[in-house]
Parts: sequence; structure tokens; C-alpha cells
Amino acid sequence: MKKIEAIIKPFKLEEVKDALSELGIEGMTVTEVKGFGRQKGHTEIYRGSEYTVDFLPKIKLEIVVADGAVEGAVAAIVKTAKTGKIGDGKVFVLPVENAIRIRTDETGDKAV
Amino acid sequence: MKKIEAIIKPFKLEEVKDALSELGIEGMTVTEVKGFGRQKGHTEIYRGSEYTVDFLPKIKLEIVVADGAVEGAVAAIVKTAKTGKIGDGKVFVLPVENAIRIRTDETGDKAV
Amino acid sequence: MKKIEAIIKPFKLEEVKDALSELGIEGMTVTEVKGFGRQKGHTEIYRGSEYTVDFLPKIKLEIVVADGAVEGAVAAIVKTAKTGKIGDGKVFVLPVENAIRIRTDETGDKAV
Amino acid sequence: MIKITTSKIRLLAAIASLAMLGAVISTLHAEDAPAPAPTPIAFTNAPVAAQNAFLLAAVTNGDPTPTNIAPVAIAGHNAWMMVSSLLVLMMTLPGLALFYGGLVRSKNVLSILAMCFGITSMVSIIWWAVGYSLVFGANFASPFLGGTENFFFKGVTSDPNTSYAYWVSQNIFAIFQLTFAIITPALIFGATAERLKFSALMAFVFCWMFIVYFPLAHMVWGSTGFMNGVWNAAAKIPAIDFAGGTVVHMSSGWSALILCLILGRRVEQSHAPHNLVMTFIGTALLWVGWYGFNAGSAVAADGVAANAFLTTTLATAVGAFTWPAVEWIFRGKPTVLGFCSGAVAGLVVITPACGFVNSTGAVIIGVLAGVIPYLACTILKHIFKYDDTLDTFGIHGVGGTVGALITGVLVDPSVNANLGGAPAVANGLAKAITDHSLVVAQAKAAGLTIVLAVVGTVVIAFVVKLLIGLRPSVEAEHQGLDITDHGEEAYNN
Amino acid sequence: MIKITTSKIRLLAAIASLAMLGAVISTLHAEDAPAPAPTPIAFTNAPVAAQNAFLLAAVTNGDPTPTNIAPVAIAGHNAWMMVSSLLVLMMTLPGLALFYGGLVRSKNVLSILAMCFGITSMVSIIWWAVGYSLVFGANFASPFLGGTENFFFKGVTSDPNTSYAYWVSQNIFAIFQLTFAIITPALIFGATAERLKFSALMAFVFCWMFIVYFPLAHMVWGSTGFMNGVWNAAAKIPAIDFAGGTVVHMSSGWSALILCLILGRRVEQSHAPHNLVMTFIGTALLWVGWYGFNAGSAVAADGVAANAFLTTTLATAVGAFTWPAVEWIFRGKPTVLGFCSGAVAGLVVITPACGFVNSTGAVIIGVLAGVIPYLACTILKHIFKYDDTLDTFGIHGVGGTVGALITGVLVDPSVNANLGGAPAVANGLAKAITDHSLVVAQAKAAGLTIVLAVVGTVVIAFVVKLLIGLRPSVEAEHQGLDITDHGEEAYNN
Amino acid sequence: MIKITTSKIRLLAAIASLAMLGAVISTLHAEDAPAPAPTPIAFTNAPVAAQNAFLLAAVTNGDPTPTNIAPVAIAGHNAWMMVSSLLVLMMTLPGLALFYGGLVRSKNVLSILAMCFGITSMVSIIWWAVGYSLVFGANFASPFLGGTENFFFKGVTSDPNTSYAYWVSQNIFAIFQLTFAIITPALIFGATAERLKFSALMAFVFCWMFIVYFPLAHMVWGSTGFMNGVWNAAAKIPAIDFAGGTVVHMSSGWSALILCLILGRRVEQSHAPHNLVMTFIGTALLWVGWYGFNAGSAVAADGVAANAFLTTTLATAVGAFTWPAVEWIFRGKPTVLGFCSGAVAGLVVITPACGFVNSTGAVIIGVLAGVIPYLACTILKHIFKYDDTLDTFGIHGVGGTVGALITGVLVDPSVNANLGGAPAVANGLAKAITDHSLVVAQAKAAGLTIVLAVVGTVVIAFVVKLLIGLRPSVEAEHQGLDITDHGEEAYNN
Ligand SMILES: Nc1ncnc2c1ncn2[C@@H]1O[C@H](COP(=O)(O)OP(=O)(O)O)[C@@H](O)[C@H]1O
Ligand SMILES: Nc1ncnc2c1ncn2[C@@H]1O[C@H](COP(=O)(O)OP(=O)(O)O)[C@@H](O)[C@H]1O
Ligand SMILES: Nc1ncnc2c1ncn2[C@@H]1O[C@H](COP(=O)(O)OP(=O)(O)O)[C@@H](O)[C@H]1O
Repeated sequence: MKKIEAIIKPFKLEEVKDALSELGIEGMTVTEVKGFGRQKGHTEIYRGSEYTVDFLPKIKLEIVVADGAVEGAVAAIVKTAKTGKIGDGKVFVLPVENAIRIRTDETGDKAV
Repeated sequence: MKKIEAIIKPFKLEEVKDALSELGIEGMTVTEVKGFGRQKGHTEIYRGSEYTVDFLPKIKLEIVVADGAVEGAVAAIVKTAKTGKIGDGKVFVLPVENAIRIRTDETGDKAV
Repeated sequence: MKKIEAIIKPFKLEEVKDALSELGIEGMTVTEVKGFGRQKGHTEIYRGSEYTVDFLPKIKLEIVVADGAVEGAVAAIVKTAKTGKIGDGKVFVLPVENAIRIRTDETGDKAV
Repeated sequence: MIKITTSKIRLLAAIASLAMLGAVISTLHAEDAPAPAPTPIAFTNAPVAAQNAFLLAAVTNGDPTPTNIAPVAIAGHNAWMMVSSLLVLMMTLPGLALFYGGLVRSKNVLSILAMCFGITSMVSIIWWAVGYSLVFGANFASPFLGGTENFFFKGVTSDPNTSYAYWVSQNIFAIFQLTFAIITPALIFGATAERLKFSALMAFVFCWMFIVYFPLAHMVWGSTGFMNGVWNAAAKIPAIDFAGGTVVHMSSGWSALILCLILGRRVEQSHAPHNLVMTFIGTALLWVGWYGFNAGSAVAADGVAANAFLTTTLATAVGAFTWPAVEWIFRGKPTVLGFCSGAVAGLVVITPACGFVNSTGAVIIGVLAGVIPYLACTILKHIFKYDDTLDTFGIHGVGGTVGALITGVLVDPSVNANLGGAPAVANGLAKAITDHSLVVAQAKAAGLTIVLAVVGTVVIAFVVKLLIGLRPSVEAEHQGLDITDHGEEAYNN
Repeated sequence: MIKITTSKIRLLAAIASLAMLGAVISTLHAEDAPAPAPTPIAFTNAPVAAQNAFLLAAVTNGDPTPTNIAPVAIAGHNAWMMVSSLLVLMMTLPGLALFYGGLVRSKNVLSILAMCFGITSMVSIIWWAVGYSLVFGANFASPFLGGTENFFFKGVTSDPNTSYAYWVSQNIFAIFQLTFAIITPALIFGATAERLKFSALMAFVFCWMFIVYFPLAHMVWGSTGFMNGVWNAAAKIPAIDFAGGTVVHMSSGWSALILCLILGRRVEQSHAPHNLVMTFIGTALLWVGWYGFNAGSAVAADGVAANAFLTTTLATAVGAFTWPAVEWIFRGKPTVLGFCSGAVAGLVVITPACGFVNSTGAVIIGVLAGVIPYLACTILKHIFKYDDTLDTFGIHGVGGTVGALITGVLVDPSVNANLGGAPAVANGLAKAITDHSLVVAQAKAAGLTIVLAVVGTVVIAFVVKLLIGLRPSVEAEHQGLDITDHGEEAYNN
Repeated sequence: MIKITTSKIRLLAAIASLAMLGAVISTLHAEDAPAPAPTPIAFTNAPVAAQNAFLLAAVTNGDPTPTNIAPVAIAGHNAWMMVSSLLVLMMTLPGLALFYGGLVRSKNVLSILAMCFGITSMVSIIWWAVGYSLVFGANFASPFLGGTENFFFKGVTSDPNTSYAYWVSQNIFAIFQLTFAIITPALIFGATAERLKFSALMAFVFCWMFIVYFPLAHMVWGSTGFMNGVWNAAAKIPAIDFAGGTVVHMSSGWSALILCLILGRRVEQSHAPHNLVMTFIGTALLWVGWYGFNAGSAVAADGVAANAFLTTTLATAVGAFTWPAVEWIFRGKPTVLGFCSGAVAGLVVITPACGFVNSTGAVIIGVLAGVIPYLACTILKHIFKYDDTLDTFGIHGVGGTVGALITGVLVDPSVNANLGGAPAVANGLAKAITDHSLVVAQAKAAGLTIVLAVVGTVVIAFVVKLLIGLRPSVEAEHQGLDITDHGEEAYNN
């Protein structure tokens, strides 16, 4: 089992979700985050004070999948989230040792 | 050391926290997230426009514990977070290589 | 590749970010979280009702870096985030198996 | 497709049958209108002295009867009463809705707004159809209910209804009074917040208006009212209530207590207000709007209104000072919710008194308002363990009762000549004031109000429970009423 | 450093050339003012009977002409009109801004606020310079535009302008009317929310005031206006519009439809309102402020204002009841947005009618307002697939049109004596009412309004598109107009 | 248990000793009231001509002295002054609280609300006890302080106080003036936001009212005031200040500058406003409420009020246009905060002038207001590096000073007959206007105001610092004042 963490542009969420659903991935968890990276922020001016916004709104997707499903999921995310412009985001893959579905106590691949 | 990530229903947070405290777990980090899964969302209608809400409010708990404490902690979470209804959530266990307490520079199991 | 997760006090974010930038770390992802730990919360009273706040506002930083950069990054975080007071937070290091830059399809160390 | 659920059918049935009942009751004693007054003369035909006396009376809210010229709507008074009416509407929308809405969890805030809006719209329709007439009509010649002559606002024109105001258009008066009929039931739902179904609310309020509000409002303010000490020479209980201590605050506060007892406690434990800034805005708008409520209750822009304006300001400011001061002393910190609570408590307690007490009285009332409701919300509530979610009983029930009684003690006839007017002399009010025994009549009025509110609420609540149920499912309570009752969420991105 | 971008130069050029155009057009037919009325006598020199008649007229908004004493500003009326003016200002700032702002995504909320504020400030300046005069001046002696005599508020003093009100200071009247000139264009931008550049908006509104608003307002309300049935004996279309069904709601609603068609659909698909509490507050303030709009349109605190106050309340409450009731029946749940929409629809539809119909008429109007705009927003919009973001056309365009027509059906001359006044008799309005044929004139007025709004908007929109462009880039639309147009974010920590 | 901390004891001690001081000072020169005017005759006993003159004066705010009939409270004026009072209260609660509250970080927003509420309640009590009398009393016969005769609102009834208004109830006048005494100190705390303890604030304001506000308000508006050019024939500085350029804006703005210098900079660096929508709502309510402030300062609903209404609207709109226009040109984008700032600056600068200038003057003032405070907030502040958190000095201090001076330049006696009244002739004001030398008196008044504000603030700040300290700990500043001072959080779930 792996956890895929994808940082994407907020307006791409629906598209990515739909692409993953089509792959049969039935669960994911979404967090609103702020990203700092190569994509330049902007300066906001409030009366006399300048305020530099380096942290841009991003969406973090977390999806735990069985090992075999990783590649397809990552490809789907990369494909749908791409705009080709800087700031499109990243996908990270992390190892997961176990998963449990709280409702049923199922564990492992069955739980995700 | 392992990181336990639990996605639970928001109103269960207090109960789960208390159960973990009883086990002697003294630290955890909580994030408000949105979950997509088997639990059905609902449709909201704003004047003429339908708006489907698939992402439901969930709480993500992150707890880093020594290897020996994983089992108990997971069991406690599963027990208290369970309502038996769809959408109860998941628990994931991930490997952690190191932990440092910023205040004291302690590392490893002592740091969590 | 490793993922560094740091839980820090909110007002330290700018400082930590600057320290990491100086190390040449160009990307990170930030989440507002609530932390539960040794740092005592406080009691709020709304008319007759007491309401205990155990969960304090914290910032979670996630930075994926090449293996060689881990040590320096962790040291920089620990140094700048430290106030010496309880509640300064933790740094966790997790293994990462792969990283992909969505924009360019680059993978591995080049992607972060 | 049309979704007609069982509960909806039951709700409609309940409403319909109560409408029948109301209509039947309301026409039972219908009689002819009282004999008309002697025909007045036209302004131009009156002697100059009478013309001038009439004009002076017009701009100072004097009594034009001696001139025998028919009073007309006068700009200054009409202007003030239009302003007052919109201010009291603003108290409910958005004032009260924000005050209450900020205090609940974010998943229930829309349910508060919907209740305020639902009550506003439904009560307006009832008021137009029968309510105004049942309260301010006269052809029942009854101390307990008005009459049928103004059903569907028949005869409610831009000319004054001289039973209530010489110089204000009756249609404005009718709307002004409507705004009171709106906010009163809306207050109740603070006590039951986060656990009462919207459909149950609507059915409850529908019945409550007929069974509690209309009779009570007539008794206190109707020209033939049972407890209308100032204006009804035949009042059996010569009590006074300037702007609604009994009618508005006691009736809603005691009904709230009963209803929250019947409902039981919420499923989830206590929580912090989701948005105190919202509650603060609501409080401020309540305060601002309350000038319409209190000074507007003079139904003129005269010296009595001016006095009510002054006393309202002082009592509120002192209440807002005292409550957080008490917190600071006993709890270590003055809170924003304490400021808000103290201000609202001050407003509640001064309401029945504002047109009858002087500035010193107002300051005393402010101090009481900062202490007694505070104790009710912090100690009484814990002792008896009722789940008065937003302290409607603690502030309106207790505060209203304190106000009704203290008015009898602090009354100062020098600020309001009507306290020595002909009706007050006839029914004993004037004497009670001189004797310092007015508090007895006030206690009787308060007692009668409590009985009516409690009994009415028990009966209605059980009927509604039987027909359509009061509480949402536990699941729904967890999810929040915004989604389950209204299919919406307050905050998105 | 000064950043002068091309688009800014183009914008300035556009504004400047239109200012020229406006100025030229507006002076084309300038003529001398009409012959002055016979010199009035001083109050102290008038006979006592005249003095008293004058005083009575003063406090009841009577006609002082027979006394031959020059009318002056009277406290009660001035007070009410100052209040009305600030209420209508409050409708835009913050009312409409919150109503609209809550419905957009959080990344576009500031752009709504900036549009409301930008229009308020720019239109105020235009109004002072030329607008007031072009609408309420007379020296063009034209049915289509006013005159030049009040450019830069020349002669706009604290004395009354007796062509419009005997007892209200002209400077207050000018500001009261300014608040209408502000809110009208601000309504338009609900339809184009989230995808119109701020610079394009400012240029559009600048032109729209000259081409659509000023002529239309003069036609309907100017003393020599083409469709001013009540006050212009020579009106060619003797239509009635008490507070702006055609001038305000139809003009903005139909312009909104055209502009949103020209713009095309938004890039991102439909979304939930970012803050329904905000929309609720906006709705409540619109309702409260609308009393200034409607009852203030009597330009006096008299019986006509009183009637408008009543009808406005009833229609709004009934609208707010009906819309969610329809939702409850057909969709299963009454929504808070439904309450808000129904209330606003009620306010829109009663606007032209409020001073001309009775309470029964108001209730009928409320029901229509809860049903017809509901259908427009839910069905019509889906059929024709225009992206009217916040339903400006559905509510103001459709509701305004319904209101204009239904006023012709429900008019009740007994609530407003002016419907039988000398001008109304001369131009045929009085007869049309007796004949029940007024709806024909109303339809003509509505048709003329639609033509003017549609043609004007098409022309202006294409000119602005050519000069500075209408839409932001797709990137900017994704990022949100708050950052791209104003460099700010609404919410931080 | 009761928690009595040392700081609380010190605070109480400070307040108590200052109360003593105030009381002592205030009775020092107490003398008998001035000789009463000749007994007026009753209305009914006056000749008809006098009656009619009296009635006309009543509804137009004329001078009834020639009729020798005692003036009474008149509906139209009372109505307007009640409205004005509640509008100015609304400026503080919730207006200013939201304007300031939106600009701070979310962890300090409640501290802003608590300060506004705390000041409102405490100042109300002081005002009732001694403040009103010290400002508007007369028995000290002093140009610097009023008298003791109205302590505890003795004699403040519904009859007019004819030294200030013929036709308005004195109790309304007293509350109207209270609302000014509330907002003035509340303005100060924009400059010190996010780093001043609540207890320090309360102690500071308590002293500041006695040392700065009461003397200054008497000097400018008291019937025996040192700088009351319009009404005091013996004024030494015949300056004019219609609604409080010196008393309200300069006094608070300069005090704010000094206090923020004494406090030092905040611990955390600059930040974005936490909720610009909140600031926008606050701005809009300030604008709406300011009509009570400015037009209400006529203390009548007359032509002077009407003119103030007009000039306030124009200056604000032009200010709101100019500030973002300057931003657009120099910075590339017009901001919502720019609109808000420009509107408030326009309101500030027009305040002393509103009843004395014409519409052209108002437009000029609007332009100045959009430019000069803008420069103060963006350039001056950076040069001198003071941490005026929310630009209280930049807008109120600088804007108020500009307003005070420019009023002397743009004054137009044709809009306000009082500028040529008997007192103005006696003290040289009338001549200064004809000579175009009024600006000298204005500069003197401004200078005196600055000296009083600066010296008073320095003294009080150091006393309070010594007794209870001004700043919270660095830890507390990081955590936010909401939790540390009030034990609450604004936003939860
Ligand atoms: N090393 C990293 N660790 C964690 N998150 C990162 C890292 N680098 C980038 N990110 C996230 O990815 C987002 C996009 O990265 P950015 O460098 O702006 O553009 P791109 O993805 O096109 O290279 C950032 O806003 C941040 O949230
Ligand atoms: N594969 C997954 N990866 C990450 N999070 C998941 C995954 N599947 C489910 N979740 C999270 O768990 C929550 C509950 O899952 P759901 O399928 O609705 O019900 P259940 O846990 O009862 O099977 C989801 O809302 C989502 O937040
Ligand atoms: N075992 C843990 N797992 C995850 N997060 C933790 C854990 N322990 C502490 N934290 C996070 O670190 C923060 C600081 O921890 P705390 O015990 O309060 O102080 P300190 O870091 O000084 O020991 C907590 O608020 C929480 O967010």
C-alpha cells in the first residue's frame, strides 16, 4: 500500500477527482493548504504597508491505494492536473504499512 | 516509530482524544479535511443551480508513536470512532524515520 | 528522498521559511493545524458554559527533500523555530518513494 | 416532481385546523363597533383659537379632543413611527438572527436565519389576516381579545386610529405593532437552538400567536385590555408595560424555558460560539433598533419618546458595563459576550419601564440587568440543568420578569403625564403610584403572563410533537440542521 | 512611479469622450427657464386663515398654492427624507454589496464591493455635475431630458423645488434621487459577477448613466416627462411608476441580461455561495433600506408614504413566504437563499405599485413575486442557458416587468389622491384607471424601457469591449478578480 | 472565587483617584446659574400672530424669542434628533468596531470590539454623572468648562435646553452629545491596536475624558465656550467647527499619534487585514451613521441640516473616488481598502465644514481628503516610522487638521445664517468671514487642540503606564489579545 500525496491547483480538484473515480478509486482526503515554490506570489498593499504573499492556495489530495494502483493513479493525477504553467504542483508517493477501515475493522488493501 | 493517520467523523474528536490520552499518548495534531468516499454526499440547490457536495467534513488526526504503542493506539481509535455507519473513516500507519522535539533537540522515541 | 513534517508555532513561519530558502530549499507546503500536547490549553467561558481549549493553533510544514538535504533542513527548522518554551513543536522525517513534478513530469530528486 | 411527505401533510393539517380554530374563536363574540364619536368639524370651519390649539397639539402630540377637529397624520410623528417600525424589523432581520446565529455552531447558523425569516413572513400574513384586529380591534368589547373589524386590514388606512394615536397613520401603527408580533416568537428559539425542526417551529409559532400572543397583547395594550392600566379606564389589573416586558420578553422567555424542557438536552456537549463578531453585530443592531421598540412605543415623537430614548440608552450602557465587570471580578476577565449579554439584558429590563422612569431609575435598572440575568445564566441554569441553548430564559424570561416588577417600584409619574390621566385615575393606577403599591398590580400581570405562556406552550408543544414531531434525528443533529432542514451550507469557498 | 498602462489610457479616453458627448447632447436644446410663478406673499403678511391653512398643509404635505405663501422646508418632511436618503444609500453600501458579495466565491467578493463603491463614488460626481439637472431640470422643456439649469448643483439649496415637493429641501431631494441613480447601475453587475473587469465596469456605467438612466428617469419622474402620468399633464404615455419599477429594476435587469449574454459564460462551473450569512445580512438591509426607497418616494412623511410603507411590508413578507414555500413543495426543502430571494423579489415587484395599491393588492403582488421570478431563475435560465450569475435578470428584470404591468391592474385610486389630480385628468391617467385600461399605458412604458435598456447596453458594451475589453484573462478568472483587479484578498488570518 | 489581581486594584485606584480629581476640579468654580430669562407667556394667551409665528418657527427651526412663548419639543425635530443619535451610536457599535476589527489579525478582533463596547458603557456612565454638565452646563461661567447644574442629568428633561436648541428635548440632546463623547476616544485605539491592554485602555479613557474631551468640547460647543464662534458672543477665538473637526477628529488623532509613539512598535511585522468585508461593512455604516453626526449637528431638521446632508454626501463620494484613483495611477490598482479609506477621510475632513460650505466646497474637500491623508498614511508614516496600526493619525489627525483649516477658507455664509448672527457679529466671526481671515482663528483653534491633546495624552499615558502598565507581554501579543485579555476566540466551528 502507498499513500499518494498530490499538491494541485484548487480549480483542478473536480477534474482530478473525476479522473480518479474513473480508475475505480473510491476514497480520498482533501486539505486546503498553502504552497510555497517556484511560482511567484504577489504583493498586496494595504494603505502604506506592503505585504508579500508567497504562499499560494493549493489543494492537497491524499489517496491510499494498493501497490498495483499507484502508477495509474499518479498518471491520472499528473495528466488532469497539468496546465503546463508553473505552480502545477507535485505528486509524492509514500509507503504505508497498514490501513484499517473503522466501520468494519477490515485491514490492508481491503480497507482502502 | 510510526505515524498513525486517522480520518474520523468530526463529532468523534473529543472521544478519540480522550481514549488516546488514557493510553498515555500525549501529543497529536489535528487537521480539518474533506473526505470523499463511499459515504454519499448530498445535493444543494441555490436558486436554479444544483451543486453536488461529495466532500464531507472529516477530521484528520496525526499521531507519531513508538513502534510498540501503535497497536493499542489504533485499536483505541477504531473503537471510539466507530458508529457502524458508512463514513466512519480510516486509520493508516506509516513508517517514520526520526522525530525531533524542537524545544529540547531530543530525538527518536523520546521526542514524541 | 524524505518528507520532513514540522509542527511549529504560527508566528515562526516566516522565519523558518526564510531559513529554509537560504538553504536553497525552494518548495514547501503549509497547513493550518491544531495541536494537542504538553503545552496547556486554556479555558474559555461563554456565559455559563466552560469550554476547554486543548487544541492550540500550529502550523504544519511539509518539505520533501533529497536524502542529503534532510539533516541541514531539520537543523535549520529546529534552530529557527525554537523559543525554548513548551509547545515549540516537533519535526518528523518520513521516507518518500517517489516525487513527480506535474508540470514537467520530472520525477525523483529533480522534481522537488 | 412535487414531494409531499407525510410530515408536510401533517404540518399543513395542523396549521389548517388551528386556523379554523382561531377564526372560530375570533368571531365568537363579534359585536357591532362601539358608537361613533360626535362628528368632528373641518379644520377650516373651526375657530382660529381651536385651529391653533390643534396645530400645536399636532406637533407636540397633544390631545386635540377639545378642538373637535378630527386628528390627521402629521409628518413628524409619521416619520418617527416609520423609522421606529423599520428599526424594530431590523431587530429581527438581521439583528436577532445575527445575535443568535453567531452563538451556534457553524452547521446550524442557517437554521437560525431561516427561523427568523420564516417567522417574519408567516406572522406578517397572520397579522394582516386576523392578528392586528384580534389585538387592536374593539368589537368583541372584551378585555381578552380585540375584534374582527380590521380583519384583512379592513379600515386600516393612512388616517389615525385615535384609540391608539392621534397623529400617526393607522397603517403605520399596524406595521409598527406587526414588528413586535414578529420578534416575540423569534426570541423563543434561542432556547431550543440546534435541536428543533423547522417544520415544528413553524407549526408551533402559528399556534402560539393565537393562544399566547394575541390575547396577551390585547390584555396589555388593547384599548379594552384587561391589564392596560394607562389607557383602559376599566382595566381589572391596572398594570403598566411601556414597550412589552410582559407581552414580549416574559411571554417568549417563559415559553422558551418550557419548550426547551420538553425538547430535552442537545446531543452534543457544550461548544464555543462559531462567530462572536456576528453576535456582536447582532447586539449592536438590537441596541440601535431597540430605540424604535422603546421610544417608538410612545407612538409619537414627543417628550415621552424622548424620555424613553434617554432611559433606554442609560440602562443599556450600564447593563453592558455591569455584566463584564462582574465577570472581571469573579472570573478574571471581561468578555465580549459579557458586554453583549449585559447590553441585551439592559434593553430587556428597561423595556417595560422606559417611558415611566427617570434617568436614575434607568441606571438602577442597568445595574440589576447586569447582575440578575447573569446569575440566571450562570448559576440557576446549572442548578436546574435545563439546556437553554442561547439563554433566552436567562435573559428574556428572568430579565423581563425583573423589569415588570421593578417598573412598579421605580415609576416616576413626572416623566409621563398619562400615568395621571383619566383612565389611570378611574382604574386605580394613579392611586397605586401615589401609594407605592403599583408593584402588586405588576406582580399580578407578571403572574398572569407566566401562566398563559407556560400553559399555552405545554399544550401547543405536545400537539405539535404528536402531529409532526419536534426534534430532528440524532444523525441530523450531528450533521447540523443547515443541511438537513435547508439543504444548504453557510460557508463555502 | 506612475504606472500608465494602455488600458488605463483607453479607459480615460473613453470616459472623456463620453463626457464630451454627454455635455454636448445635454446642452443642445437648452432654453430659458419657464416663466416664474407669481410672487408669493410673506407668511406674516398673509391673512390668518391662509397662515393656518399653510401650517396645516405644511405638516400634512398639503398643497399650499391657494394660500400664495411660498412653501418652506418643514422639519417632519425633511427628517423623513434625510432618513430615506441614508436608507437608500445603505441599500447599496453595504446592503447590495453584501447580498451579491455573499453569493460569489470568496476570491471575487472584493470585486463586488469595489464595484458598488466605485459606482457610488463616480455616479455621485456625475450627478452633481450634470445628472440631477438632466433628470430634474426643466429648461430643455423636453419629455426626454431635463435641463442645464442645475448643473453643478446650481440653485440646489435648502429651499424646496416645488416641482417635486412643497416641503422638502431641494438639496435633500437631490441626494435622495442620487441614491437611486447609484443603486440602479449597481444592480446590473450581479449578472456579470466573477467575469467583468473593474475598468470595463466603470466605463460601462459612465456611459449607461447618460444613455439609459438619465433619459429614462426624466421620462418617468421629470416634471415634463414623457411617461409621468401622475405629475405631467402633457405626458404622452400616462403611466405610473411610484418608486422605480421601470427606471430602476427593468432598466438594470434587462441591461444585465444583455450584458451577460455579450460576456458569455464564466470559465468555472457553478458553485455554492461563499457566505450565505452575508447574503442574509444584505437582504435584511435591503428590506430595511427599501422603506426609504418606497415610502421615501412620496417625498413627504404623509399618508401616501404611510400606505407605501404598509404595502412594501406586506408584499415583501408574502414574497419571502411564497418562494421557500414553492421550494418546499417542489424541491423538498425551504432554503435561506429562497427566503432572501423571495423577499427581494417582493420588494422589486411592489416598487412601482407601493404608493398606488392597497393591502390586498400588496398581498397578491407578494404571491406573484414568490412565483414568477422563481420560475425565471430556475426554469427560464436553464432553457436559455444564459449565465446570469446572481439572477439580476430573473429577479429585477422579470420582477420589475411584472411589477410595472400588475400596477396597472391593481391600482386603487382611493389610496393616493394624486391619481385623480389635475395632471392625471388632463393626460388621461384618471380615465384609464376608471376604465381599467391603465395596463395598456403600463405595457407601453415597459416596452419603451426594454428597448432603451437593450439598445443602450448593446451599443455601450461593444464600445467598451473595443476600447478596453470586457473580460479578464482566463488565468485571472481562475485566480479571482480580488487579486487581479484590486491586489487584495478578502480573508486572511 | 473572586480574583483580585494587583493590576485590577491599581486600575481601580487609578480610576477612583481620577474620579476624585475630576469631581474636585469640576466643582471649583461652581457658581449660581445665570439669571433666568423673563417669564414666557402661555401659547394660548399669546396673540394669534405670535401663535402663528411660533408655529412656523417650530416647524422650520426659527427663533421663537420674539413671540415670548416658551419653546417646546417639536415632533419633526425630536424625530430627527432621535434618529441622529441612534445613527451616531451605530457609528461606534458596530460601525467603527467593524471598520477597525476587520483590519487587525483575527486573534485581536475581539479586543477591538471589547474596547468599543467598554468605552461606550463607561463613557455613558461618566456622561450621565458629570460629563454632560461639564460640557454643556453653564454655572462655572467659564470658557473652559461647563458647570455642575446638570450632574446626574438633573434637570435634563424632555423640554428643550434653549441654549442649544429651541425645539428638541434636552434629554435627546444630551444623548446625541453622548454619542460624540463615545466615538471620540474609541477612535484613538486604532493607532494602538494589537498591543494595548484592555485595563490600560479603560484607565486611559477615563482620564482622557476629563482632561482632554470635556474641556475641549466645552470650548468649542459650550454656550460660554472659548472657541465657539457661532454661538458665544464672548468667544476669544471666534472659530467654527460644525460637527467636531477639532473636538472629535483632531483630539483623537493627535492623541493617537502620541500614544502609539509611547507604546512603541508591535512585536510582529505588518500583516494583511483579517477580513476586508468586515472593514467594508464598517465603512458603510460609518458613512450612513455620519449623517446623524453631521446633519444631526444642526440639532434640528432644518435647512442647515439639509445643507450638511448634501455636503457630507459629496465630500465622501469624492474622497472615495479620489483615494483609489490615486492608487490606480501610482500603484496600478484601486483597492477596496482605498475606497474605504477615501470615504472615511472624506467624512473626516467635511465634518467641521459640513454646515458652513456649499456643494462646490464639498467637492474640493473631497479631493483634498482623497490626497492628503493618503500621503500621510503612505509617506509620512514611513518617514517617521511610527506604528499607527490602523492609521488613526493619518486619517483623523491629519484629516481633522486639514478640515479645521480648510473650513476657514471655503466657508460660505449664504448656506448658514448663523454665521452672521448676533454672537458672530459680536465676537468678530462675521467680520473674519467677510475679510477672508477666518483661517487664522481656525489655525489658533487647531493649535490649541493639538497642544491639549498632546500634553494630556503624554501625562495620562505615563500615569497609566506607571500604575498598571500599557502593553501586554510579548507572549500575550503573540497569542493575541482576544485570549489573553478576554478569554475568548472570535471564530470557532
Ligand atoms: N519540496 C517540496 N516539498 C513539499 N511541497 C512542495 C515542494 N516543492 C513544491 N511543493 C508544493 O508544490 C507547489 C508547486 O510548486 P512550484 O515550485 O510553485 O511549481 P511547480 O510544481 O510547477 O514546480 C508549491 O506551491 C508547494 O505547495
Ligand atoms: N483510499 C483512501 N485514501 C485516503 N482517504 C480515504 C480513502 N478512502 C477513504 N478515505 C477517507 O475516509 C473517509 C471515509 O470513507 P468512506 O468510504 O466514506 O467510508 P468508510 O470509511 O465507512 O468506508 C473518506 O471521507 C475519506 O476522507
Ligand atoms: N506524538 C505526536 N504526534 C503528532 N504530533 C505531535 C505529537 N506530539 C506533539 N505533537 C505536536 O506538537 C505540538 C507541540 O507539542 P507539545 O507537547 O505541546 O510541546 P513540545 O513540542 O514542546 O514538547 C503539539 O501541539 C502537536 O501539534
